[in-house]
Amino acid sequence: MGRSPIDPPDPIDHLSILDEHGSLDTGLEPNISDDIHLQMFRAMLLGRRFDEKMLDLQRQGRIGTFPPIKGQEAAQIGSVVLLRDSDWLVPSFRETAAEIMRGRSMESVLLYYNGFNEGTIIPKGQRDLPMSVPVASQIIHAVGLGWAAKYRRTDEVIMVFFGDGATSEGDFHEALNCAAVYQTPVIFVCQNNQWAISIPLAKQTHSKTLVQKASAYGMPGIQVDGNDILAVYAATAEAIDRARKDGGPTFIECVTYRIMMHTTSDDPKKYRSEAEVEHWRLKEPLIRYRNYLINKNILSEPVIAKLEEEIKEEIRTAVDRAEAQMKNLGAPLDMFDHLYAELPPHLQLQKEKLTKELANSKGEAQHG
Amino acid sequence: MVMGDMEMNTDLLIIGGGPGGYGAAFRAADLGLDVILVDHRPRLGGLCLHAGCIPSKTLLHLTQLLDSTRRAERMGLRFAEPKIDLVAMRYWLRQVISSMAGKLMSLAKRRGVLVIQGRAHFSGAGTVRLEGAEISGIKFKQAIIATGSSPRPLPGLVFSPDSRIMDSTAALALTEISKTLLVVGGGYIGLEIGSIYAALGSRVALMEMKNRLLAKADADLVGPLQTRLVEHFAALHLGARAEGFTETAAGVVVRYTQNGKTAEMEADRVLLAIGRIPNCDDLGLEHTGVTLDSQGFIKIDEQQRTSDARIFAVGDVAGGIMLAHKATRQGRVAAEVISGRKIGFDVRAIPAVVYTEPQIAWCGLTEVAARREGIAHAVQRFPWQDSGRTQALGSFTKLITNPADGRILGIGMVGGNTEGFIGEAALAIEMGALAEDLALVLHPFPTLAETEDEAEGSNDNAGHILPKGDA
Amino acid sequence: MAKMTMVEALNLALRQEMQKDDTVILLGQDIGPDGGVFRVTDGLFAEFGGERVVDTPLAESAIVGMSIGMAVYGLRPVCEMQFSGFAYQGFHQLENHAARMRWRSQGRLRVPMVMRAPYGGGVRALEHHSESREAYWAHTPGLKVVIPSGPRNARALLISAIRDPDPVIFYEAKALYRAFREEVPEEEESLAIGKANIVRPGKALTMISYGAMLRPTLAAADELLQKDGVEAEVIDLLTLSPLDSDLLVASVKKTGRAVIVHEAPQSFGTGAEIATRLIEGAFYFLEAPIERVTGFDTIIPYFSREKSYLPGVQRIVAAAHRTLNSK
Amino acid sequence: MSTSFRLPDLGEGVHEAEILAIPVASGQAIEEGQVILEIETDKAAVEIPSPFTGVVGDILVKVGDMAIVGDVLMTFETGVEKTTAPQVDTPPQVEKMPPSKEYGQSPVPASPSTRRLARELGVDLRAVTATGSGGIVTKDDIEAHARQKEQSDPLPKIVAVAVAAAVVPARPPAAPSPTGLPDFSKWGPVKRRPFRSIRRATATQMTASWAQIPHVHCQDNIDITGLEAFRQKHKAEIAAVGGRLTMTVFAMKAVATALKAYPSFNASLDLAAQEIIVKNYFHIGIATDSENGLFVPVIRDVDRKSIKELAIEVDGAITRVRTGKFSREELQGGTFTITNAGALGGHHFSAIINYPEVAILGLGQGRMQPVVITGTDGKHQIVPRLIMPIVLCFDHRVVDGADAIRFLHLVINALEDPDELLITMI
Repeated sequence: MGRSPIDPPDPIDHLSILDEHGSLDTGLEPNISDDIHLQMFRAMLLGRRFDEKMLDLQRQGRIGTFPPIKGQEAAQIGSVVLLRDSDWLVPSFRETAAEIMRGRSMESVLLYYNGFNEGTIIPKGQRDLPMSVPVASQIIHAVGLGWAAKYRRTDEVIMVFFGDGATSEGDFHEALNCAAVYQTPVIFVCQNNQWAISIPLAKQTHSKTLVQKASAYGMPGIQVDGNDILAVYAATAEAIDRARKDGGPTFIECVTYRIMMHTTSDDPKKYRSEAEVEHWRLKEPLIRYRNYLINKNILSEPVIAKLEEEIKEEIRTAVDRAEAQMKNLGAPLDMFDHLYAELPPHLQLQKEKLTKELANSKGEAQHG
Repeated sequence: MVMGDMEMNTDLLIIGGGPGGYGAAFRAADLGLDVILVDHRPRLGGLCLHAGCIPSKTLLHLTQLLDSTRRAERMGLRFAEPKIDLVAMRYWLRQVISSMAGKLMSLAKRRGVLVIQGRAHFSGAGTVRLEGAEISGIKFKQAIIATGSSPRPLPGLVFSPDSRIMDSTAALALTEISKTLLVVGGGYIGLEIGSIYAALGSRVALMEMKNRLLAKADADLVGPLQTRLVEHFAALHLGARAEGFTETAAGVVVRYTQNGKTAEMEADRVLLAIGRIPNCDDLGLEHTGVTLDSQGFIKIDEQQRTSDARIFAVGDVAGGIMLAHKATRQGRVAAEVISGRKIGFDVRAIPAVVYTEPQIAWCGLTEVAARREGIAHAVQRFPWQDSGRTQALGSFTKLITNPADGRILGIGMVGGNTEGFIGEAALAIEMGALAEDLALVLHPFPTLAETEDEAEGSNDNAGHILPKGDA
Repeated sequence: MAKMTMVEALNLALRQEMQKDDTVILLGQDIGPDGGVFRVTDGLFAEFGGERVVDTPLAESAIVGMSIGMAVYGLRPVCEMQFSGFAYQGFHQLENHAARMRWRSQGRLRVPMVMRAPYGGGVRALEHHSESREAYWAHTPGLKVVIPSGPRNARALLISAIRDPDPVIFYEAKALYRAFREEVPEEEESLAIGKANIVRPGKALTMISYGAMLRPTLAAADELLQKDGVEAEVIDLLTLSPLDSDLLVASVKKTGRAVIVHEAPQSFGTGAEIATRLIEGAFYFLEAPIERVTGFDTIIPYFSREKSYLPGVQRIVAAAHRTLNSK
Repeated sequence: MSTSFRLPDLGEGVHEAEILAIPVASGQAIEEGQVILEIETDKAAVEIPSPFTGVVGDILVKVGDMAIVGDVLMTFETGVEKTTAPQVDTPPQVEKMPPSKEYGQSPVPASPSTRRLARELGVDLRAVTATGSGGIVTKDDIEAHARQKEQSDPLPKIVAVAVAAAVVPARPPAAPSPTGLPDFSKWGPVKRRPFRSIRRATATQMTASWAQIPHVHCQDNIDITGLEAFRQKHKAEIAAVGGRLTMTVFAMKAVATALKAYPSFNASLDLAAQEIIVKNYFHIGIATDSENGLFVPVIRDVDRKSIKELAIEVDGAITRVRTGKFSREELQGGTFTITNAGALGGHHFSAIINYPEVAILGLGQGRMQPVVITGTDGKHQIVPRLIMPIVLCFDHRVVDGADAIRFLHLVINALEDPDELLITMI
């Protein structure tokens, strides 16, 4: 009888190691080898440059609509870098940098945004799911994968990405709940970039933080400065370590910012102020990391310049190869492939119909 | 089931899992019908197995053992006074019952007979509603009612498990062997259970409305048993009618009238065994064409058909002699009729055995019936004294024959182990044997069977037995 | 051979597949110790444990979504929707992912999962428990839809569904769960998905049905034979998608008349698709308009009115007479 | 000794009867042979004589009841037990068996397996002659008895089947069948009569006939001016000896002749055996209308009887039918049927074959009609003649049209010219 406070859930931390002014909490600074640092920096830089290139291509009409990632490189690379080949990545649709680091080719990205199914092929041996457009729907797949990995007694972990908007979807909650109930080895990485198209976080949720939602499911969670790659790395390392030891799932809220538009067909000026964007530009992750590495003598201006050149070249060749590839792709009849293991009779008929149609109207039905 | 009513369909629905019910079910399944059997007990066997013949016969086996050891004493073979461990006894009883029930269930499974626990009530043409089952109802093409019978209560008296006034079921649970027990009813149930309690140490008194015991059996067969019970039981009150019971803390006070006078007597416990009533009250028969006879038993024809073409009835619920083996046969007959065979219940010698000490057994025509139905008959009695192994005083075999040709119509016997060869008697009658045939069958010596030879040997020609004065 | 209800037969299929193949995992609500609300998974928890018979939180989307993840990983999940009326909360997972994973990944990722769901009326259930919405699934490219009509084919089809490399929606008619028993062989028996079955050959007209409606359809065929001496051919679809058009067309080419029976609403339903296939394949053989005997295009009423909603023998016979009499 | 009397099997697939009258009362003393019941079966109304001398015990039926063969109708207290007639040929119906142990009687000695066989073959143990030692009935006895019952079956199987099959479901319906008929009483008062007994039997018979026989009708006309004159001339003398000289009588003779010439018209088709049964006797049935319905009394050996004999016999048969005082046997064994609508004024009509016969001849009313006659000089002239329409309906499975025409012409020629009739008449 009576009324008494119940034990509050475990306290939730906010983690920041390297801030936008370059000040570093050496006590928390993770111990990362130079190679890994170079790897991460390269990946971030590539992510950034490729994003910029795609915007150009889109503006030149050489690819279709795409969602830029600019500003979120740290939140993606800092976490993905810790995955093993045997682990799984379940991306949403704004994790190009992360995907590329996992092994997705830039060509594949270009093909996808040019409307080619080939753009969602997962290379053999890569244990990732293709990017997923219906918001939050992919989160639960990670739980299924995690359940299976656990059932098979492996130490594999599954890392799933989603945005702040996704936290309002039922699937987000069902997924976190199930993951906690079954203690599956899943790392929920929330890219809180403050905006879901035109809806600011304040309108998305009345919660003070997104990470606190984890507590509701009895799951450890941590909020990190998503533009601080060291913080992201540290938090992820901790979570992955726990997961591999059968310690269950973790929710990581990466506080970051969508510097660009939602997709190339969106005009943010309609709903957010330039001031806000400017404010966040100052916090953007790449410069911060660059300076940190220079301070640590892991990088130097000439090295960076050389890196820029390499990457530029890589991207150019990728674009050339993709565009060359596209010329020989897109035979319409391919749409019938891979729907079922075996093509059922009615589809066989429909395929034949289209074949005839194509024969009669040369090229007309061709892609382009 | 959380949602919805699950209804099943079947060729044959059988209500009741006793010897009649499973007899029918197994036969029907063997003949290729789809069979569902519904019973309120979780496992097959019915009252007979779970609270009737089987437990009583099992216990009677014990009491006979006791009895023999006591008689052995007189023959110079002494045993220590036996200790009675009720708990162990109940446990053993449960073992016996449960292993038999287990066998029945596996037989059912092997035959694809679906046994559903629940209570069935007819709800319309060809349908029953189920109570206490996950299936809510069953649609049937044909149904067999085999719900059996229950002990007849006195007006205004309901049996309750913790009451000191017991029915046979309660009595066989052996809750306690009370110092004194009053058995009301001189039928075979009262006599058998009375004997069990007597053997286990109760002082048993018996009260019977009529002036004799076992009204269905011939009086002369009952004679020796009655003499025996006089020594065995504390008291026999014949022609005494129980009027009312008052339960006290200590026991039960019974008010009764005997030759006009009302009196009272007290007993620690009372066993009420004044006959049995058919279990058809809550079957929902009003939704069927089934009709009942004056005593409330279901009316059937020789194919076990009730007045509702779809519905058959077998065993106690259909009246007649209430015996397990009869019910089983009727069940098989019903099953065969339903699967289109031209047969009927055609048994001339239903063997009945009263497992008291001495035992009484008879089959075929009794003198009582012969007289009632005006059937010409001759009777011969053959005492057992001169057959070496029997000690039971006044034991004898009787033959009821057709005076015209000496054909055997009925055989009755009282003595030890009559159950052992009443079967032979039944065979003789069913085969239409002449008394002479029976006499000419050679029986090994020394067995009780020899008395039957004597039954014949003592007269030259079976064809000319004249009815005895007493016939 | 043992006599089984459809529930027992489905249970047998699951048990035997689980014994054979440790990638087969069951998940759903109350399927563990409770054995499922219809007892289809009875005893499986005891035999295989909570790791393979997984009780889930009340989250249909999660049940389907997790199944997708498991399937991608290489397991063969068989998930149970407690009632098909609740499956819509998992709809987008099937539509957006299960049905497309193979296609999106160009064959690299496969989703060999089964979604079992009790459907249909006739058992006096409360609202949301009697719908027959198989058309939703049959309309979705990438899914297969299987609906058995009795214990024996239910067992054989479930086995095929579990082994199928693609996602299969397995609809189970509640009305059939315990309606009758059938001999089901202990030894393995499977039926090809995508093949319909002529359960009763005839020349005068073709009656096409599936699931719970097969029995009234057969009863109607009996009545036609007894009262009118008409021999109707009765076809049990068994698989709705992919539809066995060839068998249907061949039959109607022979009979020239067709009656399609299902309990789902009429418009844009299975019947509409079948009728079209018949017109495409047997137009010049048709002697009469194709008849559809279906549920009405209303919400299926609460069970007091259910009987008049569901197609019954008389309604089917009447339709047959219409096709037979139209010149 | 008490004995019960059961409804005997009246043969021809009859298995039930309506109780018309019970001329005796419980407790009444009766003589063997005295009429104790009047019943009406599907075939006929029959009086049942008592097989016992004794006192009537319980009467278990009341007028209007439908009794099933084997039902106990009444019991008797008799001096000595009778083991005679009715029970002897009373095999118990399978649907409903008599109690195995007759009141006051010891059971017939037979082993259980033998008794089971008896039931399977529907044999009453009491009817069987026992050959076993000490009077035990053996399986052989049962089989022997069953075989002999088999042979004494009155009609070819197929009919028994047809009738039985049709009769069983035809049990008078209590309420109107749910489907089918409208509620006629909506439009005016109606009365429901039980559809059974002779009406139902007729229906059954006609349905069986119409359903199974492909009927063909040949119509024609006969100029009976001469024959009519002949009939008028001899009418009185026949009447004097108690006969009625009708067209039917002449037709019978003509038909008998034709049947001799074309025996396949005097046949029955046994589908079960895939045989045509040609009869070497000529029993002709005369369709007779009566208050109780349509009956067909059979005149035996028409070929061997003179016109006079026939005129007397036919008249007798018809009167018996109309007064309901005829025996079942009189209705059996016909090989061909003649129906004469003329007496009632019927002209052209067609008839349904009296199954299992293969043909029926219908006579219409003779009427004066203008007829064109071509004289020897080739001149035509119209003269009034008495013309009788005639129709031959036959079973096309057994006979063909050509034969039918020939058959018909034989009949026509015989009837158009009495002399011809005399000559051809055997």
